Amino acid sequence: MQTETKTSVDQIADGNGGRITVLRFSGDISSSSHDALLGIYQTVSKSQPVLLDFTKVDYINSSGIALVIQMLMEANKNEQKIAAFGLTPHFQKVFTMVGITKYAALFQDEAVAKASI
Amino acid sequence: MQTETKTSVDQIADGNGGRITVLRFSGDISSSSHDALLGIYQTVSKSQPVLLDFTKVDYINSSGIALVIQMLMEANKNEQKIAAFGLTPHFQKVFTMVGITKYAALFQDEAVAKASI
Amino acid sequence: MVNLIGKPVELRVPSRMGYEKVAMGTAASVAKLMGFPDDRIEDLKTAIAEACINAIEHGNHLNENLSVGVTLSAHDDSLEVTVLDDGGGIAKAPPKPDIDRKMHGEEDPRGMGMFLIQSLVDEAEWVKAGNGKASYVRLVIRLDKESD
Amino acid sequence: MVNLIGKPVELRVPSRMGYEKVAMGTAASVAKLMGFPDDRIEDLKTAIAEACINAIEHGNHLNENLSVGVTLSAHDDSLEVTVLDDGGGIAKAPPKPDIDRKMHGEEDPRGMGMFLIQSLVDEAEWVKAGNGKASYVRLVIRLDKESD
Ligand SMILES: Nc1ncnc2c1ncn2[C@@H]1O[C@H](COP(=O)(O)OP(=O)(O)O)[C@@H](O)[C@H]1O
Ligand SMILES: Nc1ncnc2c1ncn2[C@@H]1O[C@H](COP(=O)(O)OP(=O)(O)O)[C@@H](O)[C@H]1O
Repeated sequence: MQTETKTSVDQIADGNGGRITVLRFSGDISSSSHDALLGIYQTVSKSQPVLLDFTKVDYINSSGIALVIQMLMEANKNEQKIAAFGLTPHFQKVFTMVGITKYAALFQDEAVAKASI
Repeated sequence: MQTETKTSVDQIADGNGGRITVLRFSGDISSSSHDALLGIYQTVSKSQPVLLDFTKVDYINSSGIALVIQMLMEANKNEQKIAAFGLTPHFQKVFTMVGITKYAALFQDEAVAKASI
Repeated sequence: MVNLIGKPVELRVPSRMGYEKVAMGTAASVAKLMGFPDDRIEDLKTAIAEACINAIEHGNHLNENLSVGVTLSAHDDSLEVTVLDDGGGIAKAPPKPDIDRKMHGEEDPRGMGMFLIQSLVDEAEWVKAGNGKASYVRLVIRLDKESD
Repeated sequence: MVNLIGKPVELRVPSRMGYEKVAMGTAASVAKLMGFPDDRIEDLKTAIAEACINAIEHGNHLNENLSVGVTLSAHDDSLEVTVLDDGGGIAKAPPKPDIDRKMHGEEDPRGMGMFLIQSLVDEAEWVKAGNGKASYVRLVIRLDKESD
Protein backbone atom coordinates (compact mmCIF):
# COMPACT_ATOMS: atom_id res chain seq x y z
CA MET A 1 0.00 0.00 0.00
CA GLN A 2 2.98 2.25 0.39
CA THR A 3 4.47 3.37 -2.90
CA GLU A 4 7.49 1.25 -3.52
CA THR A 5 10.95 2.75 -3.76
CA LYS A 6 12.77 2.34 -7.04
CA THR A 7 16.55 2.63 -7.15
CA SER A 8 18.66 2.91 -10.26
CA VAL A 9 22.43 2.66 -10.07
CA ASP A 10 24.56 4.96 -12.22
CA GLN A 11 28.30 5.31 -12.69
CA ILE A 12 29.55 8.82 -13.42
CA ALA A 13 33.03 10.32 -13.92
CA ASP A 14 34.22 12.55 -11.09
CA GLY A 15 36.09 14.83 -13.54
CA ASN A 16 39.46 13.78 -12.11
CA GLY A 17 39.79 10.38 -13.74
CA GLY A 18 37.87 8.63 -10.98
CA ARG A 19 34.36 7.28 -10.82
CA ILE A 20 31.37 7.85 -8.54
CA THR A 21 28.39 5.55 -7.94
CA VAL A 22 25.05 7.38 -7.94
CA LEU A 23 22.01 5.71 -6.34
CA ARG A 24 18.94 7.42 -7.80
CA PHE A 25 15.81 6.87 -5.72
CA SER A 26 12.23 7.48 -6.71
CA GLY A 27 8.95 6.86 -4.90
CA ASP A 28 8.81 6.89 -1.10
CA ILE A 29 11.61 6.40 1.41
CA SER A 30 9.84 4.59 4.25
CA SER A 31 9.93 1.39 6.30
CA SER A 32 9.30 -0.59 3.12
CA SER A 33 12.47 0.76 1.44
CA HIS A 34 14.90 -1.71 3.07
CA ASP A 35 15.86 -3.53 -0.11
CA ALA A 36 15.89 -0.42 -2.27
CA LEU A 37 18.36 1.23 0.11
CA LEU A 38 20.41 -1.36 2.05
CA GLY A 39 19.96 -4.19 -0.44
CA ILE A 40 21.20 -2.10 -3.35
CA TYR A 41 24.02 -0.58 -1.29
CA GLN A 42 25.41 -4.10 -0.70
CA THR A 43 25.86 -4.55 -4.43
CA VAL A 44 27.91 -1.44 -5.22
CA SER A 45 31.70 -1.08 -5.23
CA LYS A 46 33.06 -0.02 -1.86
CA SER A 47 36.18 1.54 -3.41
CA GLN A 48 34.58 4.61 -4.93
CA PRO A 49 32.39 7.40 -3.49
CA VAL A 50 28.59 7.10 -3.42
CA LEU A 51 26.06 9.86 -4.10
CA LEU A 52 22.42 9.49 -3.05
CA ASP A 53 20.06 11.23 -5.48
CA PHE A 54 16.74 12.23 -3.83
CA THR A 55 15.54 14.44 -6.69
CA LYS A 56 12.60 12.17 -7.53
CA VAL A 57 11.58 11.38 -3.95
CA ASP A 58 8.67 13.34 -2.53
CA TYR A 59 7.93 11.49 0.71
CA ILE A 60 10.45 10.50 3.37
CA ASN A 61 9.46 9.43 6.87
CA SER A 62 11.51 8.73 9.99
CA SER A 63 11.68 4.98 9.30
CA GLY A 64 13.11 5.81 5.88
CA ILE A 65 15.64 8.16 7.45
CA ALA A 66 16.64 5.31 9.79
CA LEU A 67 17.49 3.24 6.70
CA VAL A 68 19.56 6.11 5.31
CA ILE A 69 21.44 6.20 8.65
CA GLN A 70 22.07 2.46 8.39
CA MET A 71 23.52 3.01 4.94
CA LEU A 72 25.79 5.73 6.30
CA MET A 73 26.91 3.31 9.04
CA GLU A 74 27.88 0.78 6.38
CA ALA A 75 29.72 3.41 4.35
CA ASN A 76 31.48 4.59 7.51
CA LYS A 77 32.67 1.03 8.26
CA ASN A 78 33.93 0.75 4.69
CA GLU A 79 35.61 4.17 4.94
CA GLN A 80 33.65 5.11 1.88
CA LYS A 81 32.76 8.72 1.06
CA ILE A 82 29.00 9.26 0.85
CA ALA A 83 26.88 12.37 0.24
CA ALA A 84 23.38 13.28 -0.89
CA PHE A 85 21.73 15.75 -3.25
CA GLY A 86 18.31 16.69 -4.57
CA LEU A 87 16.53 16.94 -1.20
CA THR A 88 13.85 19.62 -0.96
CA PRO A 89 14.58 22.47 1.48
CA HIS A 90 12.13 20.82 3.91
CA PHE A 91 13.96 17.48 3.92
CA GLN A 92 17.36 19.20 4.05
CA LYS A 93 16.06 20.76 7.26
CA VAL A 94 14.78 17.40 8.56
CA PHE A 95 18.08 15.62 7.75
CA THR A 96 19.95 18.44 9.51
CA MET A 97 17.66 18.18 12.58
CA VAL A 98 18.47 14.51 13.09
CA GLY A 99 22.22 15.15 12.63
CA ILE A 100 22.79 13.28 9.38
CA THR A 101 24.82 16.22 8.04
CA LYS A 102 27.61 15.26 10.48
CA TYR A 103 28.19 12.06 8.43
CA ALA A 104 27.04 12.99 4.93
CA ALA A 105 27.12 16.34 3.17
CA LEU A 106 23.90 17.51 1.48
CA PHE A 107 24.39 19.20 -1.88
CA GLN A 108 21.92 21.19 -3.92
CA ASP A 109 22.31 19.25 -7.15
CA GLU A 110 24.37 16.63 -8.94
CA ALA A 111 26.92 19.06 -10.42
CA VAL A 112 27.82 20.53 -7.04
CA ALA A 113 27.80 17.11 -5.38
CA LYS A 114 30.10 15.62 -8.01
CA ALA A 115 32.54 18.51 -7.78
CA SER A 116 32.59 18.53 -3.98
CA ILE A 117 32.68 14.91 -2.85
CA MET B 1 -12.70 31.46 3.45
CA GLN B 2 -12.40 30.86 -0.25
CA THR B 3 -9.16 32.13 -1.72
CA GLU B 4 -9.94 35.42 -3.37
CA THR B 5 -9.47 35.92 -7.09
CA LYS B 6 -6.98 38.54 -8.18
CA THR B 7 -7.25 40.04 -11.64
CA SER B 8 -4.64 42.19 -13.32
CA VAL B 9 -5.40 43.99 -16.56
CA ASP B 10 -2.71 44.15 -19.27
CA GLN B 11 -2.64 45.75 -22.70
CA ILE B 12 -0.58 43.95 -25.32
CA ALA B 13 0.08 44.59 -29.03
CA ASP B 14 -1.57 42.11 -31.38
CA GLY B 15 1.38 42.31 -33.83
CA ASN B 16 -0.82 43.97 -36.47
CA GLY B 17 -0.94 47.47 -35.06
CA GLY B 18 -3.93 46.70 -32.85
CA ARG B 19 -4.18 46.09 -29.13
CA ILE B 20 -5.57 43.30 -26.98
CA THR B 21 -6.75 43.46 -23.37
CA VAL B 22 -5.51 40.55 -21.25
CA LEU B 23 -7.27 39.76 -17.97
CA ARG B 24 -4.85 37.73 -15.88
CA PHE B 25 -6.53 35.80 -13.08
CA SER B 26 -4.93 34.18 -10.07
CA GLY B 27 -6.37 32.37 -7.06
CA ASP B 28 -9.70 30.56 -7.36
CA ILE B 29 -12.49 31.04 -9.87
CA SER B 30 -15.59 30.36 -7.77
CA SER B 31 -18.87 31.93 -6.61
CA SER B 32 -16.85 34.62 -4.82
CA SER B 33 -15.18 35.77 -8.07
CA HIS B 34 -18.04 37.99 -9.26
CA ASP B 35 -16.16 41.31 -8.96
CA ALA B 36 -12.86 39.88 -10.18
CA LEU B 37 -14.54 38.65 -13.36
CA LEU B 38 -17.67 40.65 -14.20
CA GLY B 39 -16.69 43.79 -12.27
CA ILE B 40 -13.33 44.04 -14.01
CA TYR B 41 -14.84 43.18 -17.41
CA GLN B 42 -17.11 46.26 -17.11
CA THR B 43 -14.04 48.50 -16.92
CA VAL B 44 -12.23 47.37 -20.07
CA SER B 45 -12.53 48.80 -23.56
CA LYS B 46 -15.22 47.06 -25.61
CA SER B 47 -13.55 47.96 -28.92
CA GLN B 48 -10.61 45.57 -28.74
CA PRO B 49 -10.37 41.79 -28.20
CA VAL B 50 -10.08 40.30 -24.71
CA LEU B 51 -7.93 37.35 -23.65
CA LEU B 52 -8.55 35.53 -20.37
CA ASP B 53 -5.32 34.24 -18.82
CA PHE B 54 -5.90 31.24 -16.51
CA THR B 55 -2.21 30.31 -16.16
CA LYS B 56 -2.12 31.10 -12.44
CA VAL B 57 -5.50 29.63 -11.55
CA ASP B 58 -5.51 26.16 -10.02
CA TYR B 59 -9.12 25.81 -8.85
CA ILE B 60 -12.24 26.49 -10.90
CA ASN B 61 -15.70 25.27 -9.90
CA SER B 62 -19.02 25.30 -11.72
CA SER B 63 -20.13 28.58 -10.10
CA GLY B 64 -16.91 30.14 -11.38
CA ILE B 65 -17.58 28.75 -14.85
CA ALA B 66 -21.05 30.33 -14.70
CA LEU B 67 -19.34 33.70 -14.17
CA VAL B 68 -17.11 33.05 -17.19
CA ILE B 69 -20.24 32.29 -19.22
CA GLN B 70 -21.79 35.59 -18.06
CA MET B 71 -18.65 37.38 -19.24
CA LEU B 72 -18.94 35.66 -22.62
CA MET B 73 -22.60 36.79 -22.80
CA GLU B 74 -21.50 40.40 -22.24
CA ALA B 75 -18.76 40.10 -24.85
CA ASN B 76 -21.24 38.53 -27.25
CA LYS B 77 -23.64 41.46 -26.77
CA ASN B 78 -20.78 43.88 -27.42
CA GLU B 79 -19.68 41.86 -30.47
CA GLN B 80 -16.29 41.68 -28.84
CA LYS B 81 -13.82 38.87 -29.60
CA ILE B 82 -12.94 36.87 -26.49
CA ALA B 83 -10.75 33.81 -25.97
CA ALA B 84 -8.88 32.06 -23.16
CA PHE B 85 -5.47 30.49 -22.60
CA GLY B 86 -3.44 28.84 -19.85
CA LEU B 87 -6.09 26.33 -18.75
CA THR B 88 -4.76 22.95 -17.60
CA PRO B 89 -5.73 19.97 -19.80
CA HIS B 90 -8.30 19.05 -17.14
CA PHE B 91 -10.04 22.43 -17.25
CA GLN B 92 -9.81 22.56 -21.05
CA LYS B 93 -11.79 19.32 -20.93
CA VAL B 94 -14.29 20.73 -18.42
CA PHE B 95 -14.79 23.95 -20.44
CA THR B 96 -15.32 21.81 -23.53
CA MET B 97 -17.86 19.59 -21.72
CA VAL B 98 -20.07 22.55 -20.84
CA GLY B 99 -19.83 23.94 -24.38
CA ILE B 100 -17.87 27.13 -23.72
CA THR B 101 -15.64 26.38 -26.70
CA LYS B 102 -18.57 27.25 -28.97
CA TYR B 103 -18.29 30.89 -27.84
CA ALA B 104 -14.63 31.26 -26.87
CA ALA B 105 -11.56 29.52 -28.29
CA LEU B 106 -9.15 27.95 -25.80
CA PHE B 107 -5.47 28.39 -26.65
CA GLN B 108 -2.45 26.70 -25.15
CA ASP B 109 -0.51 29.84 -24.29
CA GLU B 110 -0.38 33.58 -24.75
CA ALA B 111 1.70 33.54 -27.95
CA VAL B 112 -0.75 31.26 -29.77
CA ALA B 113 -3.76 33.13 -28.35
CA LYS B 114 -2.36 36.51 -29.44
CA ALA B 115 -1.60 35.26 -32.95
CA SER B 116 -4.97 33.56 -33.39
CA ILE B 117 -7.60 35.88 -31.93
CA MET C 1 -1.74 -3.20 -7.59
CA VAL C 2 -1.78 -3.35 -3.83
CA ASN C 3 -4.97 -4.47 -2.16
CA LEU C 4 -6.57 -1.55 -0.36
CA ILE C 5 -9.87 -3.17 0.49
CA GLY C 6 -10.77 -2.50 4.09
CA LYS C 7 -12.39 0.15 6.20
CA PRO C 8 -13.33 3.31 4.32
CA VAL C 9 -11.67 6.64 4.89
CA GLU C 10 -14.16 9.00 6.54
CA LEU C 11 -14.09 12.79 6.47
CA ARG C 12 -16.37 15.43 7.95
CA VAL C 13 -16.05 19.09 7.00
CA PRO C 14 -18.06 22.12 8.14
CA SER C 15 -20.74 23.45 5.77
CA ARG C 16 -18.78 26.44 4.61
CA MET C 17 -17.77 27.32 1.06
CA GLY C 18 -14.11 26.56 0.53
CA TYR C 19 -14.08 23.37 2.62
CA GLU C 20 -14.79 21.38 -0.53
CA LYS C 21 -11.06 21.83 -1.11
CA VAL C 22 -10.32 19.74 1.99
CA ALA C 23 -12.42 16.93 0.52
CA MET C 24 -10.51 17.34 -2.75
CA GLY C 25 -7.18 17.00 -0.93
CA THR C 26 -8.30 13.91 0.99
CA ALA C 27 -9.79 12.23 -2.07
CA ALA C 28 -6.72 12.99 -4.18
CA SER C 29 -4.48 11.37 -1.54
CA VAL C 30 -6.61 8.21 -1.43
CA ALA C 31 -6.74 7.98 -5.22
CA LYS C 32 -2.97 8.48 -5.43
CA LEU C 33 -2.41 5.66 -2.89
CA MET C 34 -4.62 3.43 -5.06
CA GLY C 35 -2.55 4.20 -8.13
CA PHE C 36 -5.00 6.33 -10.13
CA PRO C 37 -3.36 8.30 -12.97
CA ASP C 38 -3.13 12.07 -12.54
CA ASP C 39 -5.86 12.94 -15.06
CA ARG C 40 -8.39 10.68 -13.31
CA ILE C 41 -7.43 12.25 -9.99
CA GLU C 42 -8.29 15.65 -11.49
CA ASP C 43 -11.67 14.29 -12.65
CA LEU C 44 -12.34 12.92 -9.17
CA LYS C 45 -11.33 16.19 -7.49
CA THR C 46 -13.74 18.25 -9.59
CA ALA C 47 -16.58 15.74 -9.09
CA ILE C 48 -16.07 15.69 -5.31
CA ALA C 49 -15.77 19.48 -5.15
CA GLU C 50 -19.11 19.89 -6.96
CA ALA C 51 -20.80 17.26 -4.76
CA CYS C 52 -19.52 18.97 -1.59
CA ILE C 53 -20.53 22.44 -2.80
CA ASN C 54 -24.06 21.15 -3.44
CA ALA C 55 -24.17 19.47 -0.01
CA ILE C 56 -22.95 22.68 1.65
CA GLU C 57 -25.24 25.01 -0.32
CA HIS C 58 -28.40 23.10 -1.24
CA GLY C 59 -28.32 20.29 1.35
CA ASN C 60 -27.14 22.06 4.50
CA HIS C 61 -28.05 25.62 3.42
CA LEU C 62 -24.64 26.93 4.56
CA ASN C 63 -25.53 26.10 8.19
CA GLU C 64 -22.10 25.80 9.76
CA ASN C 65 -23.42 23.72 12.62
CA LEU C 66 -23.98 20.94 10.11
CA SER C 67 -21.17 18.90 8.61
CA VAL C 68 -20.79 17.36 5.19
CA GLY C 69 -19.71 13.71 5.42
CA VAL C 70 -17.47 12.10 2.84
CA THR C 71 -16.58 8.40 2.74
CA LEU C 72 -13.97 6.96 0.41
CA SER C 73 -14.04 3.17 -0.01
CA ALA C 74 -11.23 1.53 -1.93
CA HIS C 75 -12.32 -1.52 -3.89
CA ASP C 76 -10.20 -3.80 -6.03
CA ASP C 77 -10.64 -1.84 -9.22
CA SER C 78 -12.56 1.26 -8.18
CA LEU C 79 -12.97 4.00 -5.62
CA GLU C 80 -16.47 4.56 -4.25
CA VAL C 81 -17.30 7.92 -2.73
CA THR C 82 -20.36 9.15 -0.86
CA VAL C 83 -21.03 12.79 -0.01
CA LEU C 84 -23.71 13.13 2.65
CA ASP C 85 -25.75 16.14 3.79
CA ASP C 86 -28.70 16.76 6.12
CA GLY C 87 -31.12 17.99 3.46
CA GLY C 88 -34.02 16.50 1.55
CA GLY C 89 -32.11 15.68 -1.63
CA ILE C 90 -32.76 16.83 -5.16
CA ALA C 91 -36.37 17.53 -6.13
CA LYS C 92 -35.93 16.63 -9.78
CA ALA C 93 -32.95 16.05 -12.00
CA PRO C 94 -31.86 19.33 -13.62
CA PRO C 95 -31.76 19.55 -17.44
CA LYS C 96 -28.44 18.99 -19.19
CA PRO C 97 -26.87 22.45 -19.48
CA ASP C 98 -27.41 24.04 -22.89
CA ILE C 99 -24.74 26.61 -23.66
CA ASP C 100 -26.82 28.28 -26.39
CA ARG C 101 -29.75 28.79 -24.04
CA LYS C 102 -27.40 30.08 -21.38
CA MET C 103 -25.74 32.50 -23.81
CA HIS C 104 -29.14 33.83 -24.83
CA GLY C 105 -30.34 34.29 -21.27
CA GLU C 106 -32.97 31.56 -21.58
CA GLU C 107 -31.37 29.40 -18.89
CA ASP C 108 -29.59 30.17 -15.59
CA PRO C 109 -25.84 30.44 -16.27
CA ARG C 110 -25.39 28.13 -13.27
CA GLY C 111 -26.69 24.55 -12.99
CA MET C 112 -23.65 22.66 -14.27
CA GLY C 113 -22.49 20.87 -11.12
CA MET C 114 -24.48 17.64 -11.42
CA PHE C 115 -23.77 17.48 -15.15
CA LEU C 116 -20.03 17.76 -14.51
CA ILE C 117 -20.18 15.09 -11.79
CA GLN C 118 -21.97 12.70 -14.14
CA SER C 119 -19.59 13.46 -16.98
CA LEU C 120 -16.40 13.04 -14.95
CA VAL C 121 -17.00 9.82 -12.99
CA ASP C 122 -18.12 6.35 -14.05
CA GLU C 123 -21.23 6.15 -11.86
CA ALA C 124 -23.22 8.85 -10.06
CA GLU C 125 -26.40 8.28 -8.09
CA TRP C 126 -28.36 10.74 -5.91
CA VAL C 127 -30.16 9.14 -2.99
CA LYS C 128 -32.68 10.46 -0.46
CA ALA C 129 -32.12 8.93 2.96
CA GLY C 130 -33.14 9.20 6.59
CA ASN C 131 -36.83 9.96 5.93
CA GLY C 132 -36.12 13.22 4.13
CA LYS C 133 -33.57 14.27 6.74
CA ALA C 134 -30.49 13.26 4.78
CA SER C 135 -29.33 12.84 1.21
CA TYR C 136 -26.18 11.60 -0.40
CA VAL C 137 -24.58 11.25 -3.78
CA ARG C 138 -22.68 8.05 -4.49
CA LEU C 139 -19.86 8.21 -7.02
CA VAL C 140 -17.75 5.44 -8.49
CA ILE C 141 -14.55 6.00 -10.40
CA ARG C 142 -12.83 2.98 -11.92
CA LEU C 143 -9.12 2.32 -12.03
CA ASP C 144 -9.02 0.73 -15.47
CA LYS C 145 -11.23 3.30 -17.17
CA GLU C 146 -9.43 5.68 -19.48
CA SER C 147 -10.15 9.37 -19.02
CA ASP C 148 -12.59 10.67 -21.64
CA MET D 1 -7.09 36.48 7.23
CA VAL D 2 -10.50 34.91 6.96
CA ASN D 3 -12.08 33.60 10.14
CA LEU D 4 -12.18 29.83 10.04
CA ILE D 5 -13.24 29.21 13.61
CA GLY D 6 -16.01 26.67 13.70
CA LYS D 7 -16.47 22.93 13.71
CA PRO D 8 -13.27 20.93 13.31
CA VAL D 9 -12.49 18.85 10.27
CA GLU D 10 -12.58 15.17 11.22
CA LEU D 11 -10.83 12.30 9.45
CA ARG D 12 -10.66 8.58 10.10
CA VAL D 13 -8.21 6.34 8.25
CA PRO D 14 -7.62 2.60 8.54
CA SER D 15 -4.57 1.44 10.56
CA ARG D 16 -2.47 0.57 7.58
CA MET D 17 0.94 1.94 6.66
CA GLY D 18 0.60 4.41 3.82
CA TYR D 19 -2.68 5.93 5.03
CA GLU D 20 -0.68 8.57 6.88
CA LYS D 21 -0.46 10.16 3.43
CA VAL D 22 -4.23 10.70 3.40
CA ALA D 23 -3.92 12.58 6.70
CA MET D 24 -1.09 14.62 5.17
CA GLY D 25 -3.29 15.54 2.20
CA THR D 26 -6.22 16.54 4.39
CA ALA D 27 -4.07 18.57 6.77
CA ALA D 28 -2.26 20.31 3.94
CA SER D 29 -5.60 21.36 2.42
CA VAL D 30 -6.85 22.79 5.73
CA ALA D 31 -3.58 24.63 6.34
CA LYS D 32 -3.66 26.03 2.81
CA LEU D 33 -7.23 27.30 3.33
CA MET D 34 -6.03 29.00 6.51
CA GLY D 35 -3.24 30.74 4.64
CA PHE D 36 -0.20 28.91 6.05
CA PRO D 37 2.99 29.42 4.00
CA ASP D 38 4.29 26.42 2.05
CA ASP D 39 7.25 25.70 4.33
CA ARG D 40 5.01 25.50 7.40
CA ILE D 41 2.66 23.20 5.50
CA GLU D 42 5.62 20.88 4.86
CA ASP D 43 6.46 20.94 8.59
CA LEU D 44 2.86 20.11 9.44
CA LYS D 45 2.71 17.29 6.89
CA THR D 46 5.78 15.57 8.30
CA ALA D 47 4.59 16.00 11.91
CA ILE D 48 1.16 14.55 11.09
CA ALA D 49 2.67 11.70 9.09
CA GLU D 50 4.88 10.70 12.04
CA ALA D 51 1.98 10.97 14.49
CA CYS D 52 -0.22 8.79 12.26
CA ILE D 53 2.51 6.21 11.71
CA ASN D 54 2.97 5.92 15.49
CA ALA D 55 -0.80 5.61 15.98
CA ILE D 56 -1.00 2.92 13.28
CA GLU D 57 2.07 0.99 14.46
CA HIS D 58 2.42 1.48 18.22
CA GLY D 59 -1.13 2.50 19.16
CA ASN D 60 -3.26 0.24 16.97
CA HIS D 61 -0.60 -2.42 16.27
CA LEU D 62 -1.46 -2.44 12.56
CA ASN D 63 -4.92 -3.84 13.34
CA GLU D 64 -6.89 -2.78 10.28
CA ASN D 65 -10.19 -3.08 12.11
CA LEU D 66 -9.14 -0.04 14.11
CA SER D 67 -9.09 3.47 12.71
CA VAL D 68 -6.80 6.36 13.43
CA GLY D 69 -8.77 9.56 14.10
CA VAL D 70 -7.50 12.97 13.12
CA THR D 71 -9.19 16.27 14.04
CA LEU D 72 -8.10 19.61 12.63
CA SER D 73 -9.40 22.69 14.45
CA ALA D 74 -8.80 26.08 12.90
CA HIS D 75 -8.29 28.83 15.46
CA ASP D 76 -7.69 32.52 14.85
CA ASP D 77 -3.92 32.25 14.68
CA SER D 78 -3.22 28.53 14.86
CA LEU D 79 -4.21 25.07 13.70
CA GLU D 80 -4.72 22.45 16.41
CA VAL D 81 -4.46 18.80 15.44
CA THR D 82 -5.17 15.63 17.41
CA VAL D 83 -4.21 12.14 16.25
CA LEU D 84 -6.07 9.48 18.19
CA ASP D 85 -5.47 5.73 18.51
CA ASP D 86 -6.87 2.86 20.60
CA GLY D 87 -3.65 2.06 22.45
CA GLY D 88 -2.26 2.77 25.90
CA GLY D 89 -0.06 5.70 24.91
CA ILE D 90 3.69 6.11 25.32
CA ALA D 91 5.28 4.40 28.31
CA LYS D 92 8.08 6.93 28.69
CA ALA D 93 9.42 9.74 26.54
CA PRO D 94 12.16 8.41 24.26
CA PRO D 95 15.63 10.01 24.45
CA LYS D 96 16.50 12.73 21.94
CA PRO D 97 18.09 10.91 19.01
CA ASP D 98 21.91 10.99 19.12
CA ILE D 99 23.41 10.56 15.68
CA ASP D 100 26.83 9.57 17.05
CA ARG D 101 25.37 6.79 19.17
CA LYS D 102 23.27 5.66 16.21
CA MET D 103 26.29 5.64 13.89
CA HIS D 104 28.24 3.56 16.41
CA GLY D 105 25.44 1.04 16.89
CA GLU D 106 24.82 2.11 20.49
CA GLU D 107 21.25 3.27 19.77
CA ASP D 108 18.45 2.00 17.52
CA PRO D 109 18.71 3.78 14.15
CA ARG D 110 14.95 4.40 14.50
CA GLY D 111 13.27 6.45 17.25
CA MET D 112 13.17 9.85 15.54
CA GLY D 113 9.43 10.32 15.02
CA MET D 114 8.50 12.05 18.27
CA PHE D 115 11.65 14.18 18.11
CA LEU D 116 10.72 15.36 14.61
CA ILE D 117 7.15 16.12 15.68
CA GLN D 118 8.38 18.21 18.60
CA SER D 119 10.93 20.00 16.42
CA LEU D 120 8.53 20.81 13.59
CA VAL D 121 5.43 22.13 15.38
CA ASP D 122 4.97 24.79 18.05
CA GLU D 123 3.34 22.55 20.68
CA ALA D 124 3.19 18.76 21.01
CA GLU D 125 1.62 16.88 23.88
CA TRP D 126 1.04 13.13 24.27
CA VAL D 127 -2.03 12.23 26.30
CA LYS D 128 -3.37 8.92 27.67
CA ALA D 129 -7.15 8.81 27.52
CA GLY D 130 -10.12 6.50 27.91
CA ASN D 131 -8.70 4.56 30.91
CA GLY D 132 -5.76 3.16 28.98
CA LYS D 133 -7.92 2.33 25.97
CA ALA D 134 -7.02 5.38 23.91
CA SER D 135 -4.21 7.84 23.45
CA TYR D 136 -3.72 10.92 21.41
CA VAL D 137 -1.11 13.45 20.50
CA ARG D 138 -2.17 17.08 20.33
CA LEU D 139 -0.20 19.38 18.03
CA VAL D 140 -0.41 23.14 17.57
CA ILE D 141 1.12 25.01 14.67
CA ARG D 142 0.90 28.79 14.68
CA LEU D 143 0.23 31.00 11.71
CA ASP D 144 2.54 33.83 12.68
CA LYS D 145 5.48 31.64 13.65
CA GLU D 146 8.37 31.63 11.19
CA SER D 147 9.69 28.25 10.15
CA ASP D 148 12.92 27.34 11.96
N1 LIG E 1 -27.24 17.89 -2.19
C1 LIG E 1 -28.33 18.50 -2.70
N2 LIG E 1 -29.41 18.71 -1.91
C2 LIG E 1 -30.52 19.34 -2.40
N3 LIG E 1 -30.61 19.77 -3.68
C3 LIG E 1 -29.57 19.60 -4.50
C4 LIG E 1 -28.37 18.95 -4.07
N4 LIG E 1 -27.52 18.92 -5.12
C5 LIG E 1 -28.14 19.52 -6.15
N5 LIG E 1 -29.38 19.94 -5.79
C6 LIG E 1 -30.40 20.63 -6.66
O1 LIG E 1 -30.07 20.41 -8.01
C7 LIG E 1 -29.84 21.66 -8.67
C8 LIG E 1 -28.75 21.53 -9.71
O2 LIG E 1 -27.50 21.37 -9.09
P1 LIG E 1 -26.19 21.65 -9.92
O3 LIG E 1 -26.29 21.00 -11.23
O4 LIG E 1 -25.02 21.23 -9.08
O5 LIG E 1 -26.16 23.22 -10.18
P2 LIG E 1 -26.21 24.47 -9.19
O6 LIG E 1 -25.73 24.00 -7.85
O7 LIG E 1 -25.30 25.46 -9.84
O8 LIG E 1 -27.63 24.93 -9.18
C9 LIG E 1 -29.52 22.65 -7.58
O9 LIG E 1 -29.84 23.97 -7.94
C10 LIG E 1 -30.40 22.12 -6.43
O10 LIG E 1 -31.70 22.57 -6.57
N1 LIG F 1 0.80 6.44 19.62
C1 LIG F 1 1.66 5.70 20.36
N2 LIG F 1 1.20 4.71 21.14
C2 LIG F 1 2.04 3.96 21.89
N3 LIG F 1 3.37 4.16 21.92
C3 LIG F 1 3.90 5.13 21.16
C4 LIG F 1 3.08 5.96 20.36
N4 LIG F 1 3.87 6.86 19.71
C5 LIG F 1 5.13 6.57 20.11
N5 LIG F 1 5.17 5.55 20.98
C6 LIG F 1 6.36 4.94 21.65
O1 LIG F 1 7.42 5.88 21.59
C7 LIG F 1 8.54 5.29 20.90
C8 LIG F 1 9.27 6.36 20.11
O2 LIG F 1 8.49 6.77 18.98
P1 LIG F 1 9.17 7.51 17.78
O3 LIG F 1 10.07 8.56 18.32
O4 LIG F 1 8.12 7.98 16.87
O5 LIG F 1 10.13 6.44 17.08
P2 LIG F 1 9.79 4.99 16.45
O6 LIG F 1 8.35 4.95 16.13
O7 LIG F 1 10.68 4.94 15.26
O8 LIG F 1 10.19 3.99 17.51
C9 LIG F 1 7.97 4.19 20.06
O9 LIG F 1 8.92 3.18 19.79
C10 LIG F 1 6.83 3.69 20.94
O10 LIG F 1 7.32 2.81 21.94
